[in-house]
Amino acid sequence: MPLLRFDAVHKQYPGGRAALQDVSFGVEAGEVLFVTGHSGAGKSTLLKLLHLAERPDRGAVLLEDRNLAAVRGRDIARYRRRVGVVFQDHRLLPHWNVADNVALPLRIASAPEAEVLPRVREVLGRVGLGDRLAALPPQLSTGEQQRVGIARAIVGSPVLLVADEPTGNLDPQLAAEIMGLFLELPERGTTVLIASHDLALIKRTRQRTLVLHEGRLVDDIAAQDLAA
Amino acid sequence: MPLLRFDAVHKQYPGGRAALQDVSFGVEAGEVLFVTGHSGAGKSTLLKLLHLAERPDRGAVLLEDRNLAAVRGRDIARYRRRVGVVFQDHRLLPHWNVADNVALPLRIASAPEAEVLPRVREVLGRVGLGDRLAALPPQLSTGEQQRVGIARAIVGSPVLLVADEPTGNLDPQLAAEIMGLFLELPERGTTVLIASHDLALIKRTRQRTLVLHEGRLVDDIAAQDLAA
Amino acid sequence: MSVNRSAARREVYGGPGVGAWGRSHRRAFADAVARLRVAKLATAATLSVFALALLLPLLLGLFLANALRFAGTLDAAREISVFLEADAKPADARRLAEAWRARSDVAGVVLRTPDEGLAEFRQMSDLAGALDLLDGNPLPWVLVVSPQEGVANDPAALATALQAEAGVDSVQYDAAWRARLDAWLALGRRAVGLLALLLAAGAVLVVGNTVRLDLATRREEIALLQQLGADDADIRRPLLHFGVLLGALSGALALAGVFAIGALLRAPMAELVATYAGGFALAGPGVGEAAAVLASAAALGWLGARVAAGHYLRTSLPAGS
Amino acid sequence: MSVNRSAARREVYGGPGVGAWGRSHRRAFADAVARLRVAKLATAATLSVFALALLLPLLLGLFLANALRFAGTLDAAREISVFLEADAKPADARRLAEAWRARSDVAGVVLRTPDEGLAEFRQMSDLAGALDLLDGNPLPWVLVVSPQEGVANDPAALATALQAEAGVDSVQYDAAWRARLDAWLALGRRAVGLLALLLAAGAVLVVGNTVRLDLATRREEIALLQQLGADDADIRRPLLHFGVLLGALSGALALAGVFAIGALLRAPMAELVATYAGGFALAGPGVGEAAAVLASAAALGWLGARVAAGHYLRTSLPAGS
Ligand SMILES: Nc1ncnc2c1ncn2[C@@H]1O[C@H](COP(=O)(O)OP(=O)(O)OP(=O)(O)O)[C@@H](O)[C@H]1O
Ligand SMILES: Nc1ncnc2c1ncn2[C@@H]1O[C@H](COP(=O)(O)OP(=O)(O)OP(=O)(O)O)[C@@H](O)[C@H]1O
Ligand SMILES: [Mg+2]
Ligand SMILES: [Mg+2]
Repeated sequence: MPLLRFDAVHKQYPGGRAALQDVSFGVEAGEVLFVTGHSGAGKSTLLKLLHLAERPDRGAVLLEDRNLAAVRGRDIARYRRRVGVVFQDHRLLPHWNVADNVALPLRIASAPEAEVLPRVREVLGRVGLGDRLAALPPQLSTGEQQRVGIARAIVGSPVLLVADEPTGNLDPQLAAEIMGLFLELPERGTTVLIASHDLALIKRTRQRTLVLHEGRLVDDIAAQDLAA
Repeated sequence: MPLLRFDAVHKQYPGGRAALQDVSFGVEAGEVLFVTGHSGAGKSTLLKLLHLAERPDRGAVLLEDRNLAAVRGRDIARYRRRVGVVFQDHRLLPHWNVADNVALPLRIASAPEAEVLPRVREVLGRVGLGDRLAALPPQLSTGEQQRVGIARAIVGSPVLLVADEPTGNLDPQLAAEIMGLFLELPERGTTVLIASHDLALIKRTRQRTLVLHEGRLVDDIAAQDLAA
Repeated sequence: MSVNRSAARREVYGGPGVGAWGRSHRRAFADAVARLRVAKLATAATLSVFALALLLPLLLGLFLANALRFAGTLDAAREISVFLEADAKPADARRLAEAWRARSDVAGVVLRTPDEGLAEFRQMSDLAGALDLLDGNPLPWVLVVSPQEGVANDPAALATALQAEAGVDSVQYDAAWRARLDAWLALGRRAVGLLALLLAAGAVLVVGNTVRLDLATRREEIALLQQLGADDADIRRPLLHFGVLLGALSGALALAGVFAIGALLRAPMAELVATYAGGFALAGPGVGEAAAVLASAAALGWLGARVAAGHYLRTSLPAGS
Repeated sequence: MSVNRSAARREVYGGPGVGAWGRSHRRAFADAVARLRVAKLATAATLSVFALALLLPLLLGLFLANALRFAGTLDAAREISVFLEADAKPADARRLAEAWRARSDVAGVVLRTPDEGLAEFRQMSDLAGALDLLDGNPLPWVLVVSPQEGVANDPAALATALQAEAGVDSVQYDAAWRARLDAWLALGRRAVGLLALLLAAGAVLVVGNTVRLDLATRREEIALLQQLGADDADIRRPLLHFGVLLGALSGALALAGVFAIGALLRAPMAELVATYAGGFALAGPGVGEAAAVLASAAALGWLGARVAAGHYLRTSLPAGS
């Protein structure tokens, strides 16, 4: 039984073309999966359905066999606490320092304060920003901000991590390091979906890859079929 | 005589490490120049000095032999109208549609209204968004937003274009198309500086490239020396 | 697997345990204080507007309370003056007073001798000088009767009844003056009611508007918190703390304003009191009233924050909710 | 090269030509209207607060104007009543009145016959019934003298001087009542001054605060415009249009409020007037005054926007400026 299933999902924005058309696939627990495609192909839309920033028009998205369409009202907040998100535009709070930004998901979940800082230190260390806890986001370079966003997404050990272009502002070497970090997450119980247009990176990382084209799932390449 | 000259430029943010240290180089009118380096190397800082979003601590930046340190007060606005900027974080006005966002520099310069729309249409067509004039930025994919930002930067035919990671959210094919667009700008009287971490793209584009490392200019590679 | 994983999560989150509630309130309060401190000027402006919205109804209320105390003297106009015949004896006058005090439609009777009448006359009117030209005291005994208040009692009927009694020469009851006073009081009451309504609406509007605009500047922050799993209560909590803090501080400011204005008015008030025989001191708010003002201001702040936050959460639901 | 290039640019920009100024103002006005229309609820709230800040001083001003008209009657208390001797002839009285009118410290003299005096007496006092007991009219001729206002003139000295004249029996000048009235007027004037000051401060604060918060929500937009080469005037222009629009609309709202409140007060006012012989109608603002209110509200909106925008531009200079 897959952890996550898309079942003939269709999404059309008001007044726009169809952003997703008849998309179906399944993801096993512990997988690391890429979603790729041209600009405007529907990658972000697909990920947004997973943290309930958007809803499908037709079809169903199921997590642990639960239809996300049934998650409504108060349950939305509870559901979102189980999903880590790396936003394509980072979305850090500019007046909060790096440590407080990363600690947000823990504090929203009312974690004991004593456990917050050590955990924040640890994940910031893992993205190479262990010495920038007190900096404010506007004082960081864009790549640094992106890494803070990654740290915030993984700090709460979510069941599912959805990352939208998490290496769009990183140089190839740093991108590879961050990918290494994502590849370790399944050991900690997190399944990972990454949207990326960086084909070179995808090829190097060698994981299963979905290819979107104008909202349609046109390819589903198994890890072993990716040319090195 | 170079159009642009950096003379032993040093920039340190309050409470931070030096973002730029002793950087000197010259750019001829009509060049297309890349600036590359790791995340946090100082690429954005270098470009910010050019549209006066930051000021150097020591050293001088000269455009057309005029020291930018002398541009103060009311002259700042006038100066900025001559420089096109692609921001690393796009910065579109979310409540204005695509056409109005792109028209901004023309309207700030009080261009006659009759000339605005045709010009806007033209540049949006050149970035592949000729059919999205009425869309609002939040209705665009990130790559589409980035292209709107590029259209806005070139609409006013600036003397100098500084573009910060203009292809960070674009797939390789689209990135190559946008680079082609940048390469045509010198013919229209615009000199171009592009910050990018995408080494593959830089190699393919084959233009002069500055390499920053922890704020220092460590390499200045002429176009012909770039391996294909 | 999912059992293991949620156990691991509970370790990190601490679960919705005993400490969670206190923790989230402590954090919300710290956040509210931080909001106030970050933008000192903005806070000052907001506080001033809020305090002003509180100050005006406070001043109005105090003015009213003082005016009503003062207006007590106006009740004299409701009295019925009964003039006895010129040859009436003191004993007759006392007997009549005694008898009338027992009537159910009479609240009280005051006896005035002809000498008292002349003295009062002299003080009241600028024509009194003319009385000096008269020989002796032509004034009769007067009984001043206060009618019992109440719908069932008609002072005009009482006046007629008294006129009919033996020994009574004439009765003076100024119906016109009384109607005039009632009209003034009705006008005053309606004007004050309108003003109070306006000011109450103003206070609510100011508080709501302030919180609404505070929310508008935090739109993105709130959207992000929601996307990271904050629920409505999480969003509301620091705002409510903020509203209460803002309200209490504004209330304190408004009280300070009331006392300052009281101090400024003391000089002309003292002048006024000096010319009044009775003496009349301006009454400020007491300790209990001050505490009530603070509490209501805090409550108003809470309410404004609650309403604005509620409206915000209802109208700007994060996409997909 | 640079010549060519700037020529090309002038083609695109049109240069700072004749049409540029009008264009930028038309755009700024359209932008201001758009601001109002985008957020209907926000606009309504802001307008209400602004209108309320205008309405209160307006009501206060009208109340004061009406009260002053009414208080004119109180001036009677400043008059000096001169009683002529009992045997004075009408010709004597007229001669004295003529002579006194010529004095520099006298503003006017009114002559009252003994009959008029009695009639007035009867109306004024609740002891007047006693006068019916008298035979004939014991009242003398009275000259009512209004002292000339001004620091140099002392009504008390005038009273003494008139007392010394031939044919004058006595002079009535109630110094205590006059002092009391002056004290009341001083108190009233000080209270009204304070309130007006508070309300003026309130109006300015509300406008400034509204524009300040509007600016805060547009912080990023403004920073971007600056980065794209907009100068301070470009940033300010739509805000000033916005302020004027907001002010004018609020002024209209406040005027509507004044007329509505006037309508509500008409009923008790009519009741009041019915009991008054003289008649007294509540005066509302006229067309000229309404226009003045609108203009000042627009000016206030402009000023608030100007101050807030100036403060904003001074304190949040884009990096590097
Ligand atoms: N406003 C600021 N205040 C303090 N430090 C800053 C500020 N802006 C940038 N920095 C620091 O200066 C260094 C250079 O930043 P810069 O943005 O120029 O890097 P970059 O080369 O553009 O990186 P990226 O590829 O991640 O965008 C970084 O270490 C960053 O943290
Ligand atoms: N809120 C919206 N309203 C209307 N259209 C939208 C909205 N969001 C996205 N779209 C459109 O849907 C299509 C898919 O968008 P999406 O953001 O999923 O693309 P993407 O694959 O993530 O692209 P990119 O690589 O540029 O980020 C695009 O054509 C976009 O313009
Ligand atoms: Mg996307
Ligand atoms: Mg950068």
